[in-house]
Amino acid sequence: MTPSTKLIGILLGGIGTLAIYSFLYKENRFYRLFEHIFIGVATGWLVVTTFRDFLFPKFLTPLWERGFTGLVFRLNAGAFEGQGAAGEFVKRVADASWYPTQYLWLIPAMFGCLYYTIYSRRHNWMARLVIGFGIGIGGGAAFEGFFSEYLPQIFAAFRPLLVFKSGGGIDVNLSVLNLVITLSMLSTMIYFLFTIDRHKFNLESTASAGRLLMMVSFGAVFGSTVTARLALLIERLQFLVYKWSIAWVDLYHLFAGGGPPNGV
Amino acid sequence: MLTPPIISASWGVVILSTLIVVPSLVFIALARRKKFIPPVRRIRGVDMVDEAIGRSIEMGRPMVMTVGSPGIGPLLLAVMGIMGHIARAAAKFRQRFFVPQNDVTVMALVSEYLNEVYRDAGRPELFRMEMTPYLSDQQFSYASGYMGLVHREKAGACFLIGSFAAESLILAEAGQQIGAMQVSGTVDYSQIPFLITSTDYTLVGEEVYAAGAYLSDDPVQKGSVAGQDAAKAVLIALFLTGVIWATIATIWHRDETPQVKSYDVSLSQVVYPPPKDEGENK
Amino acid sequence: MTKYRLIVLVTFLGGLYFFFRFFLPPHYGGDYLISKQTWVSQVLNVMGAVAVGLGVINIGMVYGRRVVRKEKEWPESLALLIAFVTTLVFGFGDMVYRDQNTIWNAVYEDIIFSGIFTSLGTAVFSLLAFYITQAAFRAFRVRSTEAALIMASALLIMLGALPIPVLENVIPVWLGEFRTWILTGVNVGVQRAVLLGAGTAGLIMAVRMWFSLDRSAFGGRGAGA
Amino acid sequence: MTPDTPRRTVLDFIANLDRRFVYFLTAVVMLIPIVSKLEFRPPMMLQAEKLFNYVEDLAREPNKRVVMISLDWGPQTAPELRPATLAFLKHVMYRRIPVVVLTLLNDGRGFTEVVPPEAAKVVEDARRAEGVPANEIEVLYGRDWINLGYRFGFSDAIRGMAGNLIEYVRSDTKRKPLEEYEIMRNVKGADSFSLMVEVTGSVGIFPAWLQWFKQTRTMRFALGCTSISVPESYTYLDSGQLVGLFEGITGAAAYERLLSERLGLSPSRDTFQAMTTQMFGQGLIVLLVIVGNVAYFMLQRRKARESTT
Repeated sequence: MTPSTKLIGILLGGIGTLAIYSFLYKENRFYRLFEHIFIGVATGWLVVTTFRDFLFPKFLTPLWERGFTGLVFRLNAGAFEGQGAAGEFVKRVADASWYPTQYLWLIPAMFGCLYYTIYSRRHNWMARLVIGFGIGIGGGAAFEGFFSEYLPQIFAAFRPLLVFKSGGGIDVNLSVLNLVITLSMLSTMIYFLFTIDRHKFNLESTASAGRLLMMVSFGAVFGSTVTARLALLIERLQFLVYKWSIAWVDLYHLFAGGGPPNGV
Repeated sequence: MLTPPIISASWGVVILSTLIVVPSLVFIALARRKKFIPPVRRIRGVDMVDEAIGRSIEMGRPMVMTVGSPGIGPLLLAVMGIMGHIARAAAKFRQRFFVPQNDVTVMALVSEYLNEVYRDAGRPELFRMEMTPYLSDQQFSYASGYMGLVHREKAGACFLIGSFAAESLILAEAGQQIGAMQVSGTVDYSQIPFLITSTDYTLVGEEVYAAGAYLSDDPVQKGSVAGQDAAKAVLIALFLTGVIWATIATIWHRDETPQVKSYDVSLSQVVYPPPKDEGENK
Repeated sequence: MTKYRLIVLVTFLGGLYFFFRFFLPPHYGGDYLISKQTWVSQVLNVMGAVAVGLGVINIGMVYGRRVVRKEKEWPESLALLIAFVTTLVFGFGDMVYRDQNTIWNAVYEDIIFSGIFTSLGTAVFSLLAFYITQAAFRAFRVRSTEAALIMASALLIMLGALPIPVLENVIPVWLGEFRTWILTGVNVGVQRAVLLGAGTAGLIMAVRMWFSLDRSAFGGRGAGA
Repeated sequence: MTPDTPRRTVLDFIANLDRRFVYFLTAVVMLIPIVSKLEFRPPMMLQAEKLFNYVEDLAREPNKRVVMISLDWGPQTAPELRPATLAFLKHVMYRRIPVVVLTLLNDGRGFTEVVPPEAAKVVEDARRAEGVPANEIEVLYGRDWINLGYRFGFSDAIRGMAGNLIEYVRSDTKRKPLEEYEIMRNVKGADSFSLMVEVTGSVGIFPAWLQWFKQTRTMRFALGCTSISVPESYTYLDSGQLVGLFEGITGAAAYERLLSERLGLSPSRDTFQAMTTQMFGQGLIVLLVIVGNVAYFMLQRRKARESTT
């Protein structure tokens, strides 16, 4: 009469959900317990996925199969020399799996391991090498990032202030829309000038208009995000009301004898 | 028509990046030689950061800062200017200071940096590993850990400056619930409204960079703020040209296309010519 | 000083590939560098992946110390460490018996992943529904012009999107129009300005950090400005 | 003075509701429709109707071309995006338009195997109720729909599929070569499709589809998105790059209403309920903001009056 792992998972999930919600009233031990468990699981999950999806298939396995095995066979090839079939086999494996270049992958790995020197008082400058390397990458890659992200934005701002209908005549709606977009963009940009004396250039009113327009669009973003945020709670409530409560019934039936009625 | 993806730089991009980068290099060089240190407008966020530090020290409650998940990049370095300022105050007044982490490489960088700040402040013994607790790289387990930390330590001031996703409101409300003074700042557009509603002051977009420059008191950083302004002046000029160009083009071609915009404006094709293999599909 | 120079040099070297990949003309090496993309990202991935232990060391030190010294919250810290080790054990079990139906897979998938990891994640995420309600109630007050504007625009957008069938013909059409106008008009312009401003500042910051220009930069010359 | 006192406390109470009270109110209000299984009829949405009509037009073509749907969402956006996916699949399956299902997200892998059979079941039930001959009831895997599973590499994958789908993908989730399936007989690249529906909560995936899965005169796009990205999607509607749009749960519910009213398919309870619940929550927020402001305003006025007297 052991409950299935699925059932345990649902039960635990519901208890955890309630633990998280108990925070809404007050920080408490129940919440604290699940908070810590969550952090533990999430860290473990990170380690497992790093190994499973990357280190094993992309780094360790090739190193083992193509580098290490070959090396072992090669070093021992001398001992088997002239021993007929076995010697032939060893030699063949040694040749086939000997890729010295595979060892080059150890260089980035070792370099990455320099991160661990932050725990040493004397050698922690070495961690700065690899951290600095990362900073350099951030710096060099920024150009490509900037232009691929913002160049379309720059072009998209090229909007005509006069738009015509396809039949002829001016499309007032679109023209005004383009004007609004252009003006709100320019005034916001002017708000963000930090070294120019606003007073001297008479930009005070433009800048404050920029700030007010910013508030209008922040309100709009808030308003249009609300529904999405509610959707998550709906999912959790449905889970608690429908799935979780039934899981308890299943558990009860399991111990009271008889199979689970819902077959979870 | 949509803009084609950008794979490598064209001459237009080279010119544009020169126009954006070179002015700030010039301003930085001038500031370094103390020839011209541009006046940076003191933004209110800077005062708020100082006020929050002062208040939490007065109350004897610790300070908590989160940078979200920016990864090692420009934003993180800018935020570290502000972090250094807070850490110096924390070291000086022996106040506890937490910077929970959700990325191992960022954690290495931040803890090295804090270590250094404390050493320079003459209090190396105050820096401990607990200052940068690792709360896993998962968005919401990080958020739950942060919530718990802020509540248990009864933080007096929270600084949420960096890059955030949906968790921003969870982080901000945690501090709000215990009455901590909060200063936030982000470049993530969709999170700004939530930070505004739940924190005492929000640094919007590039104010984060400017605040870092202001607090670090480094002439180089001030020069670079002036450079940013110059770069933006270039962009504004480009926009005005583009808008006028598009308007004229629309009036000119009004019989064929009702609205000439974005990539169709030949100005943008000067900056960014279409890739060759794309041509036949048009 | 030599250490500092070395760090600056390594920082500079770090950025070279990505810089040249973008700026070299295709036929003068640009295409070649782009074709090496997978290889480079593999190298960077290896560097990042081996650092995963830093997090493990950190939680070991922070929470392990609490357990050993019986400081406050030590039972929870113990639970954290147990959860961590359990996840590791079953995770690697799941990895060894991949695509099979052993107890390792079942526990890892059903209990650890669906039961705890996903459930708690969604639960924390769904706190947003409570918080957004409270934040709207608390912050949307007509205290100043700015607050009034933020409130009015949020309220009108929410009303415009409220799918009440009874009110289908009651809610004026202009509300929907207003929504579209704000979202595709003002919002587009402001968003573009904010993003471009931050992007430009980021680009300049990136150049500064690539060349280690800052006096207070992270480079070994001391953080004190 | 005495009769004034209770009113004041009520005003103060309303203007400064305790946060826990607001949380409690949220939970209660949103639990009402879930526990009582209350459902409202969703309102009509113009964009959903446009998409519906477009699919109906496709169904009238003599040689029905294949439709593609990409489920680029994971567990965290599932509450909003699963209903849209389900509604669309029900429609095309009912109209016997062959559909190709795939995902570009690792998280979406599980859903590509669960959602289409669910839709198929609803369609089969509806056909049974209509008295369709027994051999035409079933929605067949391999003829009416196919699951390509998780495709790694975002824009690389899109580019590959746009060129030659069968050569790029090679096999489905059952690890059988695609050539063996009837549905793939006339499929080559992007041109063979009549409609590409992208359902996603992430930014940046749809633009990649637009850019690389070339929009030809006969191939059109539709989008299902979370309500967060609705504003961005409007720009694509504006430029005519989309034939229709699912705006979060509401859009999906409107689509379900069309399905049930025009085709007689039984609507998905979960979708209607989620929409109703969402409406309750949203209504509560609007109400709270209004009430809070009125109370605040009245308090301010009273304070002003008291300070003058």
